[in-house]
Amino acid sequence: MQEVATRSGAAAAPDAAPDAALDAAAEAAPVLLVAGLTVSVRTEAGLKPLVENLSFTLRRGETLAIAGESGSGKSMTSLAIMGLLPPPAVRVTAGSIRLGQTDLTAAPEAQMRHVRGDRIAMIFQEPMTSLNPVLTIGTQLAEAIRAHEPLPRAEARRRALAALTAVRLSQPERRMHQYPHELSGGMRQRVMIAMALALRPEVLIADEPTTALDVTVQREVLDLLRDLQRDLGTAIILITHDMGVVAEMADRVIVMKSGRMVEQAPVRQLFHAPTEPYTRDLLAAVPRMGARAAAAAPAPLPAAEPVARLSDVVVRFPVRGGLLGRTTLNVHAVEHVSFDIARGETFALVGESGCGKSTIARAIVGLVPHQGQITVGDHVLSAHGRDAPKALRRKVQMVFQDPMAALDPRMRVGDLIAEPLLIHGIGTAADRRAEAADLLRRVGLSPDQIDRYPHEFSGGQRQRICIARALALKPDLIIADESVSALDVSVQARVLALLQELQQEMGVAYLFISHDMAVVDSISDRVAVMYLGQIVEMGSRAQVFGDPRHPYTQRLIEAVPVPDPAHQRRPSVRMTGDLPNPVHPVGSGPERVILRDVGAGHLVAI
Amino acid sequence: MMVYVLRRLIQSALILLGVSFITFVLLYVLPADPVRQIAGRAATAETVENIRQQLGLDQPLLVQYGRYLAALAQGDLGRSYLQKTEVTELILSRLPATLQLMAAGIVAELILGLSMGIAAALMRGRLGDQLLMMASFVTVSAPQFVVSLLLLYVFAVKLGWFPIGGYGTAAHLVLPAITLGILGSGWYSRMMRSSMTEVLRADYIRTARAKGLSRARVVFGHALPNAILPVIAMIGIDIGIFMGGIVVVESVFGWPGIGQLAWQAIQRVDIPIIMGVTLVSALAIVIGNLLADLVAPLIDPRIRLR
Amino acid sequence: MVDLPAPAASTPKSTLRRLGERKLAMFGFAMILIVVGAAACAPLIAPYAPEEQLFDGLTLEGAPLPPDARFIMGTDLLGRDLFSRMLYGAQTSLIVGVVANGLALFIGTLVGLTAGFFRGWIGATLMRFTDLMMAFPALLLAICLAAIFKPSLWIVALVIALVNWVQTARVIYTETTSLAARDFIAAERTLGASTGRILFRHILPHLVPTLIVWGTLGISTTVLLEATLSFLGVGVQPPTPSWGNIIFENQTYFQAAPWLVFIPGAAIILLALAFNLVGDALRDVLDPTQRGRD
Amino acid sequence: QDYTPDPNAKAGGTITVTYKDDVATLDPAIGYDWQNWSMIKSLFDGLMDYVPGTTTLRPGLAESYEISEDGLTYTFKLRAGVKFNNGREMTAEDVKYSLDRVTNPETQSPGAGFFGSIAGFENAGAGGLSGVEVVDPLTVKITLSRPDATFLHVMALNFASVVPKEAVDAAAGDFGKQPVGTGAFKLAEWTLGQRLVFEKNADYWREGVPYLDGVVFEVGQEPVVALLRLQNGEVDVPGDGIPPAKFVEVMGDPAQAERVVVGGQLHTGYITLNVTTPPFDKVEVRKAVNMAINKERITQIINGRAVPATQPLPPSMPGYTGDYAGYAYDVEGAKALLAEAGLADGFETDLYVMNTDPNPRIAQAIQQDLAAIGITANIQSLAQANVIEAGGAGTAPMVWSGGMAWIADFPDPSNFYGPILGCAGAGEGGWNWSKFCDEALDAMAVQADSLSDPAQAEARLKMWSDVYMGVMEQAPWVPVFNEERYTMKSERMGGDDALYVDPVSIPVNYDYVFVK
Ligand SMILES: Nc1ncnc2c1ncn2[C@@H]1O[C@H](COP(=O)(O)OP(=O)(O)OP(=O)(O)O)[C@@H](O)[C@H]1O
Ligand SMILES: Nc1ncnc2c1ncn2[C@@H]1O[C@H](COP(=O)(O)OP(=O)(O)OP(=O)(O)O)[C@@H](O)[C@H]1O
Ligand SMILES: [Mg+2]
Ligand SMILES: [Mg+2]
Repeated sequence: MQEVATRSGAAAAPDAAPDAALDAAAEAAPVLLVAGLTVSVRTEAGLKPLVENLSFTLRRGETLAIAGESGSGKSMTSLAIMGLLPPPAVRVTAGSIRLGQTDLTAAPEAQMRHVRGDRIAMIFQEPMTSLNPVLTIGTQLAEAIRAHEPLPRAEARRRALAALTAVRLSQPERRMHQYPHELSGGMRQRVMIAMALALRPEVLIADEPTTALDVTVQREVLDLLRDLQRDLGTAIILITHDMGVVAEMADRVIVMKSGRMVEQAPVRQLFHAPTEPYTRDLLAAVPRMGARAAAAAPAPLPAAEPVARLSDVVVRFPVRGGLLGRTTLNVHAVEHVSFDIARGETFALVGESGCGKSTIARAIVGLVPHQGQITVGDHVLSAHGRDAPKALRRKVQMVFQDPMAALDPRMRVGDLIAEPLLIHGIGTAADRRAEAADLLRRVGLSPDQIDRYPHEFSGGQRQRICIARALALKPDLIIADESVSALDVSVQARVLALLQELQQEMGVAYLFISHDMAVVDSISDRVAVMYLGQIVEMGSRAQVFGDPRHPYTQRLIEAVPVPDPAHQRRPSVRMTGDLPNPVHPVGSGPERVILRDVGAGHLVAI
Repeated sequence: MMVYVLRRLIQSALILLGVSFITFVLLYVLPADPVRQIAGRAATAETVENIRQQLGLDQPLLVQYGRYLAALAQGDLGRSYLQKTEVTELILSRLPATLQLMAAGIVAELILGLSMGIAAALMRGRLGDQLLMMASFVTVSAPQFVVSLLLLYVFAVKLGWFPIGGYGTAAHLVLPAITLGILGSGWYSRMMRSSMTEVLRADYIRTARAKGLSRARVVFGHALPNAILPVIAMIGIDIGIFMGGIVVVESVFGWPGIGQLAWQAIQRVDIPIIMGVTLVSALAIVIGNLLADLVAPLIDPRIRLR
Repeated sequence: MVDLPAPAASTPKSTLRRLGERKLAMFGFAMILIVVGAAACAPLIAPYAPEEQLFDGLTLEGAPLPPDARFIMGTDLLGRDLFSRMLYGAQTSLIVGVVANGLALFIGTLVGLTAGFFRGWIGATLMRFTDLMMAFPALLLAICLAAIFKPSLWIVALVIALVNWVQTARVIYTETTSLAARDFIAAERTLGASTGRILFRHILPHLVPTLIVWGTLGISTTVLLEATLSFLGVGVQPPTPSWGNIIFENQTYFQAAPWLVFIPGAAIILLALAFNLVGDALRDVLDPTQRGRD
Repeated sequence: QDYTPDPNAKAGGTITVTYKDDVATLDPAIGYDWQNWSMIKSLFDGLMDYVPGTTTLRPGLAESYEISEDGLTYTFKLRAGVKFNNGREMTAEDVKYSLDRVTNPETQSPGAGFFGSIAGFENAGAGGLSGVEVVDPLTVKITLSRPDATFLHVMALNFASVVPKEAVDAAAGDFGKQPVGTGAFKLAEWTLGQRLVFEKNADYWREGVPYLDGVVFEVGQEPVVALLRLQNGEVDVPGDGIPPAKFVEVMGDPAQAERVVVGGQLHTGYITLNVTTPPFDKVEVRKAVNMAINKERITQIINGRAVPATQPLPPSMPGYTGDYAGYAYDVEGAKALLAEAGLADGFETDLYVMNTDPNPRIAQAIQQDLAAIGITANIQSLAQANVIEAGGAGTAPMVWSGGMAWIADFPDPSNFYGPILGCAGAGEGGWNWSKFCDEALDAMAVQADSLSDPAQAEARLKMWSDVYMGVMEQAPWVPVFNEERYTMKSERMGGDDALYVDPVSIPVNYDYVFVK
């Protein structure tokens, strides 16, 4: 089911406040006043400030964006406002946070409890883990309402349902009884917004509300936030590192770096005339769609022997059931996918979450069993996965989606990087250590960090460690699965540059997996767009981005936020339906799409 | 769900079969002759042989086991050698008492262990936490007999709050159940502390606090259901350990349960009773595990039964 | 060439040093040393032979003597010096608590690890076997095993290990299955790491905290299980003392002669606690992600 | 007649007795532990009986009896009008049925062997005993195959109790749970594992008894707890006695000590020395062991609850040799004897013992005594069944008998010989754990038991005394001590002290005690 509404349409929430009554005086009155805020952590070496001397005001109905690189203290600021700084090490050491007449830094816990949710609500960075997995959506919404208003349970649930309807979640009655794991990330984020909506707070803090989401879903969530603000006059603090989101949403922007405010300005001014060099760097690092379009000619299809060739690859995950544990259903993760990756090229896979991108990657390194044929170099992979020969392992390396999860937290990075050499019996211990140090230097890290542990690095640094590790064996193909998605723009730019540099130097080919269209646009030679396990469009970067033919490709490109506040977005179509489902009973499956060449190797599904 | 239970029951039956076989073999090679005990001190060699034949104990091991299984299939656990009574009757007459005590004991264990664990997690790193963890060690290391007798002495004899042992009313149940609870609480409190500590760091706890919920609601409504999962799996494991404690507690409190029956039977090599009790306790463990597995998805909807 | 810091070989020292900075851990370590020392030097320290029934160690009515200047821990029901028995008993209890418990931990880890990592039929078989063992009353198994072999300290230790591994196996199994599904294990696979390497270099270190919890709690339970077995006549035979069997021999006398029960009881608790303090500290020190936190 | 009832005795009241172990059975043909022994005595009667509190025989269900000249035929005249609990009158048929039943191998009676002197015992089975004849409804004639001086005692054993056939048949194998007898009490309630309630038999054929309205047996009670309950006034008699852990406390408190009745009992605790395995095949070694044991010290360890023993028979047993001093405690002498046997350096051996307190402690005392003369005895402290197995199989060089020790079935010297010292018990699996078998002594024992004429009683006892002296000469045992009975009772319990240490009814004679 799809419910369609235009962005400018009057689909107001049932509890909509009179937006017409917003008078200028009220708009000018600050609801939140932060002055000289300093948040410090107690360490062995004494107090260390995480946020220093931060001051800003927030007015009614205004959206204030806080941007800045990872670790610059954005989340700490918001947690300080909520009074939820992680005890006992981190606390507010100076400054004040005034909400109306109350100083939140001095308020006792009991009073804070009434402020939280009721007057200030927060949407957290991680939609996947921010809802309690063992309580139903309905319960979690209703209890939030009942915590601030003495309503009977049934009434609270009615209000919760209304809030779910207001965020345009499909089948809201059913959602009330569902658990978080039964909902997709985007749906969960809507639930979080519904919670804020139901509580009608004066201030809403949204900490990276869309980072983990697909572009299309991100679009939806941003629209919702805007509706909410318009209808209720809520003041929003929007924390993000995505300059595209900032440009679209914010009235004013604060740029932070290492706990300090670097620049504060209205959004247009910031984008057009940034005063600080740091801000300029930040803006320069933002990948822009089409920025490279003119620069590069359509890449000639390399005639060289491909490093990897997939023909008609199918991956299904059986779902077992019944008394004998027979397979009753299959998850059709990858369906009839064929493509080649040529030596030295960057081949990108794009598509929404769950469309099967990672599964393809895993099939190529032999982590999942597949049907069809995968050829790496001149070696055909055995269909049941796992026992690929060591020699093959040297040819293909993978950089996993989540760098923290992909590194054994109990090993030193030097050992981690040297491990592939050790496994393949290359060199002596000293050689390997020297090689590891060299690789660290190559990826832009200092060799004296060789004896540190993964958790002692930032996310971007960890991703570089993973890349160094993948490089150790000098493979022909590196699979980079969402390798830059979790990084902030500046780091992202650095990692992308590194990848390109290495490619030029070593002639390695990349299978680059991402849902971020702008990034893909800036790095790839060829692109394949996946939808529900199948490729729906494939061609050179210029073909796919310059002349998208498939409606799905068009929608993906359309949804990308443009980092320019002047940009006017066309009213887009809102989708609220369930995620398309790749699960089918045994024997049946999705309809197979057929690709047609529309010219110069540009394949499109019909 | 039904299919799952059915499959698990079939598995359980196989486990029970295995248990019965191992027990049978072990008892067979045990250096003690039950016939001697039956025949008495004045018996002649012929009498002994006669009795051996009557009981079928002269047959090869596998024949004996086959007979046992055949009878078992009809719900017949055989007759006690020394008491000359149906083992089924002996066990059934004592089972309710043991089940009662077990249920109450596990509840007491959970209440004590969980509250200690939660309290320790909330006070993590502080003195109270350390004292509670010390207490958990004391309960794990304390000799069961001494603890039972000490509690009986203080609360029944000296203070007169409870009857001095015996069975029947709820008042009789309190003290033995608390004793079992104290003895078993250490394991639970340690597990609860670590799982609670972990859960309290989770994002959704921060969300719950951000909603302005009360501390009690956050701890008991949000953290507890998540933290309790590993503990539930522990209950399944624990029932086996629990059986050991029950023997001692039953004997000190004069609780007419299976434990005492088993103890006597072991001392006297009354094989049919030992077999019967072993099977019943294995059944209890298997069912306990099954229940634990069935309860888990009720608490955590992400867990699917497979 | 870049200047490399000295290779990580210096880490054991720094591990020890970090351990040394923790007062509680040092306290626990000292206690363990004292117990080990007492056990090792028992013949030198003990004022009497452990089995010597002193003529004046009992009252005329045959009651044991409470602690005094001569018998600093009192005497037992046969007029033996409890202090001497505690010293010698430390030998037995250490062997049972450390060796038997360690062996149980080892078997449990091996089974749980193998079953959790190699799902398939190996895993299924091992886990069904574990289920079977779990359903089997442990005490009965211990009694039968010990009765079949001739009781001796090492047999008892072995029997305890054969009975006690089950719970560990279960817990380790669950953890291993979840670890095996983690990305960094998949990453190791793509590097071509051998199974042994994945198991021992990457999975095992993550099981250390669990092993420490079960290992330290296991100390008291195995020491007490040894006593139960002795009591049933299938354990260490009298007059060999162990802390557990001193308690069991005398437990009905806990009112008439409390020192006979509470002194060995306290010793067991302290031993377990000492190992736990060291274990906890070791876990924190070994876990790099815990560093700097508290 | 032979017992003067207590003039203060009052009828009425119910008492509570506790036991640790559950009662196994109340079938008189099967019950053979000291726990159900006295219960069965109160539920059933045999032809013969004992004067309460003594070891003197008196007629029971038999009004009178006659013994033929040759001592081979016993004719019992039954009392008229004795009724079973089920209301039916008891007849001579019931007597025959009961004896047939107990000797039938199908019954698996552990006491069948006692009836070995009745003619036709060897062929006993479904057909019954040929030696037992019903003369008329109130007369039974029993023919023996050999003279048996102990026969009247045998007829007083629980195994000889008279039971009604229809009740046994009706119970279909569960007679032990649904007993019907002619006794002073009948079973009113039995909740397995919890309690048994005996209720007064109002129709009891003995006038005036029992005094009590009922007896409640609570089972599953730890002795220490039972004593606490006694001190709290909830229990009248702790059936397992005063636990060792509480003994000093109780005896040290005059108020409690006053309620403890002390008496002898027909018990001997001994060490068996396996005469078939070296080095115990040498009599010097056995004597040396006898001399090495410090019996005084062992009695001290069990808080003086026994007297040192000199010979197999306990002092209160007829036939006890009063002027025999036994082997004196003499370490040097023992060493000398060992040296004489060529074992001056001692040797290593195993001492088996049952694992319940105080037996392992006693074994350790023995161990220390043996160590003093150079013998290293390794203790094997095992469950009862395992010790019995090792003793019977002859694999145990030494066994301490405590916990499984001989308490006489009836007060006659012969009862300490056959199964435990005679050749009959020396075979594989027999209870003669020292495997001692002396044909000459066996012959003498048979001869003594054939002196069934009451006139020859004196000569018979002398002969038994000689048998036991002969045994001591060869020293297959070390008699260590004779245990005393210490029965504790509540304040309200009345009746002669002797009833509380009744030699055949442990812990008390329920038929004659009363509530004050
Ligand atoms: N519990 C903590 N104890 C000590 N330091 C912490 C803690 N949590 C975060 N920090 C540190 O505080 C700093 C600011 O963190 P914060 O989470 O506010 O960053 P951020 O700007 O939100 O980054 P991101 O974009 O990655 O979310 C970081 O350097 C981080 O290492
Ligand atoms: N081991 C598995 N068992 C069952 N289903 C699986 C398994 N792994 C993946 N799937 C399913 O296969 C589908 C494709 O998953 P995949 O991880 O390849 O998606 P993706 O495109 O990488 O998504 P994302 O962008 O979120 O990483 C999803 O529906 C997923 O739920
Ligand atoms: Mg953040
Ligand atoms: Mg993926």
